[in-house]
Amino acid sequence: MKNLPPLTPMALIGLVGVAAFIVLAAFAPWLAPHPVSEVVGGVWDVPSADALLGTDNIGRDLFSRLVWGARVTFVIAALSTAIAFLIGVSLGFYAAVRRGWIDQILSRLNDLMMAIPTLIFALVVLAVLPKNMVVLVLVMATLEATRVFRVSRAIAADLVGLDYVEVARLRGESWSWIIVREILPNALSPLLAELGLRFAFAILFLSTLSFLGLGVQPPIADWGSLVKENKDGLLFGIFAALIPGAAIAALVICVNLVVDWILRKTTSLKGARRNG
Amino acid sequence: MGGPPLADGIDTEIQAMSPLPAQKTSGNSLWSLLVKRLLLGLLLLWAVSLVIFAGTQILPGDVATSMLGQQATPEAVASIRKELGLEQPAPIRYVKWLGAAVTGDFGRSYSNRQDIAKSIAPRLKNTLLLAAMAAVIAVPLSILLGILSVLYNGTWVDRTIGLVTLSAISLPEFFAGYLLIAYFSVAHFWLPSSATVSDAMPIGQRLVVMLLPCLTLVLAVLGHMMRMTRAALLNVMASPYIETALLKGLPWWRIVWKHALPNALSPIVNVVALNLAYLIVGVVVVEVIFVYPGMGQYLVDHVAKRDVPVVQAAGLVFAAVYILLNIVADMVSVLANPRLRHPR
Amino acid sequence: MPSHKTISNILQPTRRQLLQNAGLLSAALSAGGLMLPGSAGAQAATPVKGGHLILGLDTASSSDRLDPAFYTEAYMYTVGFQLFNTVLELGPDGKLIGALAESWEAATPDASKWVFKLKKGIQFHNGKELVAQDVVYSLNHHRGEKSSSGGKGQLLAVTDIQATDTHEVTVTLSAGNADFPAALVDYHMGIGPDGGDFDKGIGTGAFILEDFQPGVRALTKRNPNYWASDRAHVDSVETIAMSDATARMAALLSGQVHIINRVEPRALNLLSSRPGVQILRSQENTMFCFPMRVDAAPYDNVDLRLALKYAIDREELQKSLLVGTGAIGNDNPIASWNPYFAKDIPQRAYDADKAAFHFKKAGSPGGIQLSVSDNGFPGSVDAAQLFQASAAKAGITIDVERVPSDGYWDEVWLKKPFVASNWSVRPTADAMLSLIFQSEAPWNETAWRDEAFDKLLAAARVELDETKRKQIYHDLQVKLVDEGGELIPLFVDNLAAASEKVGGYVPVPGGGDLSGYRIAERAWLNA
Amino acid sequence: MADILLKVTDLEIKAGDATIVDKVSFDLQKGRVLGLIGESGAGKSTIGLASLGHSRDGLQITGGQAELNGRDILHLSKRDTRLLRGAAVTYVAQSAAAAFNPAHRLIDQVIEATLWHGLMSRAMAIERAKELFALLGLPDPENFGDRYPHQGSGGQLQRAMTAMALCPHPELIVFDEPTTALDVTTQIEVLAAIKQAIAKTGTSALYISHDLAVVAQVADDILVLRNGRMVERGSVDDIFNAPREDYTRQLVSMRQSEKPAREQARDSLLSIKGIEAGYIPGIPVLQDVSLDLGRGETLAVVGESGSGKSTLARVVTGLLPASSGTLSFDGKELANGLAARTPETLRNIQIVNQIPDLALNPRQTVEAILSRPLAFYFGLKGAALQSRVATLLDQIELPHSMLGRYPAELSGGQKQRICIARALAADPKLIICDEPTSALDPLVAEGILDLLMRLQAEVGTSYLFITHDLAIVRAIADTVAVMLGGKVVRYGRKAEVLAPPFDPYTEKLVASVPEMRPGWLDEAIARRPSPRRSS
Repeated sequence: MKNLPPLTPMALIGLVGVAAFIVLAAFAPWLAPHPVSEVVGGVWDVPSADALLGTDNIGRDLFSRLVWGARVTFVIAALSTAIAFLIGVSLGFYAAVRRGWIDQILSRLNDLMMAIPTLIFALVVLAVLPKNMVVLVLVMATLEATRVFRVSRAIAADLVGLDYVEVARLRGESWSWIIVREILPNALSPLLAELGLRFAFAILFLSTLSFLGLGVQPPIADWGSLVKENKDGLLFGIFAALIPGAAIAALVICVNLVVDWILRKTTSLKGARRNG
Repeated sequence: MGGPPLADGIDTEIQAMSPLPAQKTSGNSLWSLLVKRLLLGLLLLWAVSLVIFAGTQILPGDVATSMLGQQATPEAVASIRKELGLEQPAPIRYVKWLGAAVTGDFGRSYSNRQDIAKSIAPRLKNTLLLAAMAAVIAVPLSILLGILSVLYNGTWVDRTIGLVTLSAISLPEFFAGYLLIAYFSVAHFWLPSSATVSDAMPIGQRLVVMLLPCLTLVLAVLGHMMRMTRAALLNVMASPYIETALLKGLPWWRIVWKHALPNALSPIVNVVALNLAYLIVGVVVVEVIFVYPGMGQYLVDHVAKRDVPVVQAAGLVFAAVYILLNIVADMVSVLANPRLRHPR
Repeated sequence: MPSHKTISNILQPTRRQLLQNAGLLSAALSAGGLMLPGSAGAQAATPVKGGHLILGLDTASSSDRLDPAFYTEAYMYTVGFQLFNTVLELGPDGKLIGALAESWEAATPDASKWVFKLKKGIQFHNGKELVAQDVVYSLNHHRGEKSSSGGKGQLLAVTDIQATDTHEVTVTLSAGNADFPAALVDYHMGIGPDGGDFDKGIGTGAFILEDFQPGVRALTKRNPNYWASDRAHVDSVETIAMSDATARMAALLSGQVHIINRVEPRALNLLSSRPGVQILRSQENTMFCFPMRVDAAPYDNVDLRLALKYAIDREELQKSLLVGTGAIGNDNPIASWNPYFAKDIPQRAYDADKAAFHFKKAGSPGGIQLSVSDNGFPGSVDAAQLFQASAAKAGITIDVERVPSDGYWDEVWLKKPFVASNWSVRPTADAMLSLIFQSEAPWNETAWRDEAFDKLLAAARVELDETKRKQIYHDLQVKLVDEGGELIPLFVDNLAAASEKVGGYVPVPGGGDLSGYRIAERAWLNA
Repeated sequence: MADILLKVTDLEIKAGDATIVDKVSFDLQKGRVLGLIGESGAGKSTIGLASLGHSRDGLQITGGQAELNGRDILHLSKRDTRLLRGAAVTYVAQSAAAAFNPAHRLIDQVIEATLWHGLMSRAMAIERAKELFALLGLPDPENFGDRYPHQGSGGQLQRAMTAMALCPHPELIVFDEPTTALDVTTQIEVLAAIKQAIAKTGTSALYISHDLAVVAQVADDILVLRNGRMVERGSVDDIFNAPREDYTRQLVSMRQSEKPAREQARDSLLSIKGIEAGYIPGIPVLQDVSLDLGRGETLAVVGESGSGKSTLARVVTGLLPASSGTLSFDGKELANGLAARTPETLRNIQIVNQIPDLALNPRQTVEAILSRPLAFYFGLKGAALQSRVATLLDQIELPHSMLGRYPAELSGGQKQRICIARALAADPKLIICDEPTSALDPLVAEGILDLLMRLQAEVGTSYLFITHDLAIVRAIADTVAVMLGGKVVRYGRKAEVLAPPFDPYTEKLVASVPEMRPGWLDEAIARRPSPRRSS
């Protein structure tokens, strides 16, 4: 993607972290020494050659659980974020481009969605529908789509005013063409950043859902479930219990570092540059 | 839940958050503006009530049977359904429910026959109290940190603040909560791990008990607000009048404080509102971990029991809180904007 | 009746209520009672007066009510027994003892009419003296069409309750039942003043209600003129709702509460390793099981059932789920401490070959789906995963379906063919067997319908010759172990924990957790 | 010469390794005004700011000295720089509307520096401010300061900003294009005000502008800059009467071209009848506008901002449907509003916007930009497409090497040419030019105008030309409409419109256009009858 700011050390850390995560997720079958639910030792054994990070609350290899968990976490977070963007961006852009009553209706509907407490929404829906990944992803996507809509609408609204979009309209271009060719390419970098943030949020949200028991189904477990499984250990300062939570935090931090990098302002503190 | 929406430092979000979307038509006075917003809010609330009602209608499992359980003979079920007025068509029930709700009567809980308004009140009070406590700490702190990181933009101060706050939002809440417990309560007996407050409790003790959950919440919202403050300020710092101020020979702090902050208020206020709403609506996890008797736990209990009226009531209350906060935020940012305060 | 309560999960009242009743019913049947080994830390010591006792208990809900008719869980049992007394109680030895009643007897040879003589001078919290009419009123509270009391089932056989004297209550039954008195031990049978509102919490109990916030806390202070002089040692009791297991442990470890229930076996060693913590254990109090409905394919095939019984690694389950606590089950619903326990049946162990053998014999059917939620029994999800893994080694594919804890007892249990379930162990063989394996039993979770079995069971109930009786029970157990649909990998101790300052804990066999939920009036706080 | 206030020697300022200001030396005597003139990129603002010891982000002062009263101001401590700014040296920014803080009242901003530097008491400062308001001819000087920036007009704000600069009795004021953002009629007022104020207070000033005609009115001496280098320096008279450098000569000789007036109007291509239009219902921006544009001709619509000229353009394009009135184009009724128009109509009406940067999609290459209309309207592909694009480039005199470039890689003039080419690509009958040159440097602008004229001669396109600049009108128009407050106040063939007898507004307009000679302003002021209104 064009015009990204130069790489900073922080950004590098972030990129490496995210990359590592994706690699874990992608190559889980090859990286994980043990199957997800194989018991290899006692409860919360200390790290050993066989269990690199020690064992979990029922003696399964924590490292393997983490690796597999990375996969689940990634798939769900990525899918839900992707869907959220598909919905949010297209609607948001459409609203911004069409303006007028279409914009009003879409925006008010979005306000409505956002006014419904996330928690109640998740609880009710996840209680109503069978608990499987599809539902989970869809619920998360719906909730995130509202935020994406809001942001992408704002981004597009700025661009729509620009002359080159007007010129395209004057030419008689279709809405889809204007959105895809005139607006999207210029909205990429803020959208990319938003994507990162939404992804990070999805990870946290998923882990919360799992913590509430609304989340991922066994035998697989996302990182949130891992934290939940091992939470008792935290009280007794069990090393293994710290890892999943730390992993989530680290990942989210890395994503944010990347985002910050993408968003890095070139405008200065001392005033925008004007000609002269 | 799941942490407040992390959308840090995006101009676009700043704009997304700018008050009074579209209708920046000056000329209309503040009052008419306020009224307009309130009406809009009410409308929204009404729409929400519709959605919530509809949503709760599709909760699985028949209330009556799940109440009677194994003793659910058809007659018994029928009588219960009658008693609960379930035999009426949904629209009628909706109208009745809404009619009562506006008078503050949320009906009685299916599961324990108690007046919902009465049982919600103390829970809501607790939730608001905790939220307020967290806000009182988090809001000034985050804004202060935001200002600092702008003052020292690009220096190690800025970077440290950024990293710390970032780490704070990156910790899953429940994880952070348990860590705090493990350290402050179990490892050292400094602070109580559970926050079962009651009205009998002296205020001092109450605050102590609430400290850990409060701290957890602060961690959760601090980053978002700080980063938004910083972004908004930086945004403003790019405007010509900042250069003007600079060329007046004003010191940096005065420029940030007097010239940048007032113009960055609107996005800041809005992100604050967003996070306050989160503090009130999204704290169930914290309430569970710290055994805090707030709305969230109450709600979850009753969702589980298919206690439709309670879910509806709670949903409505939460939505109202959210909407109200947004209106307040809008009005504040209007007041912060001379264009709207002093129309030509 | 442990049922791990995650905050997203709903505990279904009905089933548990009735199971409790059944449990007590049978508890009473142990009129030849036997002392269960408990492992309480501080028993012997002499009681200390005074102090503020704080309990941190699971399973409270903001929809709880003080009316005993609606108790469904340990939390309210414990609160209820602070406020209310029952006519009779279960003693530490499992025998019936008089509480509000000083004596009771069958007034007719066929035991269809019972007379209860009440102690005199017992006062309600509101100062009113206890008379027969109060008992009549309180028991009728559970009777009749409209009553949705959990105690209803107990009194179905009752045709009439009369106050035959100021302190004498006479109960008439539709048919003779030697075990009727046990019904009055039930948690729901709390006695309140005539015409009173039970939700006010006014009883004769050891403690008087100060403050009750459903799902949050209950505060009670000592009843100065409590009738039982040897109980109620502490000045006040605070019962705090703590649904999160970790939060409970944290509260105990940080000294905020004196006693917590529902300790995760996995955390046991860590917990007990902490200074100042004692474990309160009620041994083999609960049975964890995977019932298969024998009327549904593929479970209608006895070889498949055997295959699965061999395919589960009980040691591993005990190790990982119970961390060595509790005992390994042998697909036999009778607990090892039960006198009628058939010791000679060889303990079944994990055997991939045997499993594979029987599986082939059964035609290696597919579609074995195990539906679990942590509501089935705590850790049942993990257990299912381990089961899945061990079975896989025997070439048996188990598809673990995690269903919502929410509505588990409504929509999954008794409906899906292969699920997770748990039972609080009844002190007598008859209770246990007739509860789950009688053809017509409402909770016949394995759809076990066998006339011969039913006949033998009935016979045993009236068989007075111990050896014959023992033989019958033996045969029944063998049948269940070899052919039954009940896969019973584990028997579980009910684990609670307390600060070492707490004294006075005694386990009550068949009475459930925490001294039969009367911990409040039994415990004292050592300085 | 008399004592020197500011002495700049070999000033060198770099952005990275690009040199923005290259060895510039000059000095400024007390009480005199030095005009810095040059087009964008000449480095004039940078020099101006350097004399406040300030360099914008990304720029470093890498060499030379700047001495104020013999004191080096480039290497002061942060603190001393602060003490200098806003006291001894003050600054008047280009767009006062942007340079005032919207959150504070004007008075507070005007006296802020003075108070901060402790130069006078608040009361005194306020008094002084009010005097200055009066001196600068601001309305109701007593209370003017109570207004917020958004409550003042551009001209008022620009004067208020001057007052702000004068308030602390500075020794040097840096004016950075103070009138560029203003309408001509306002500009003349502000210019006069500034000139008078400087004269009265005897302050010395650096006056930065791209418009020689303007600088000539205010400055005593002029320094001509180009690409960061000094081209020529001299007194105003020298520069005008004896310019030494070609570049200077070009600057001086600008704005002379004039399109020969055609006697007779051609048959009408676009006719506008009784158009009324606006953005908010009930508040018409255009009232009863009726105009006529002949084939192959240019209709210039002239007026200041807010006169509705751009709105008119939007109505013609269809972006803004008229609330009443009719448009007819090429003999046929022109549908009111974009949606209703046929592709053919859309093709025949093209637009060239004011700011090329906004008019070109930064994510598309020149080739993509030019190809799209060809593909869209004529379905051209492959070789045909390429050759057509090539010809377009030739027509706008850009090398084919531009094809692969992105707008960011082009200069302002080149961008505008691309916009023109894009319009041409549709082979339209009418091109609406909305101030196509006002964002460009004078010389570049001239180039664009010549191009437009040539194209009209070649392909006979008609122009609806929106502008605020009478000089441009002279250069390109056949017919002229003067607009004021949404109405056409004067309309006809160029010759008639621009010749007396004038209506008052047109007269004012004509009189306000700076002429390329010193002393014009004084005469213009002298000629004006009424005492100066606030603008």
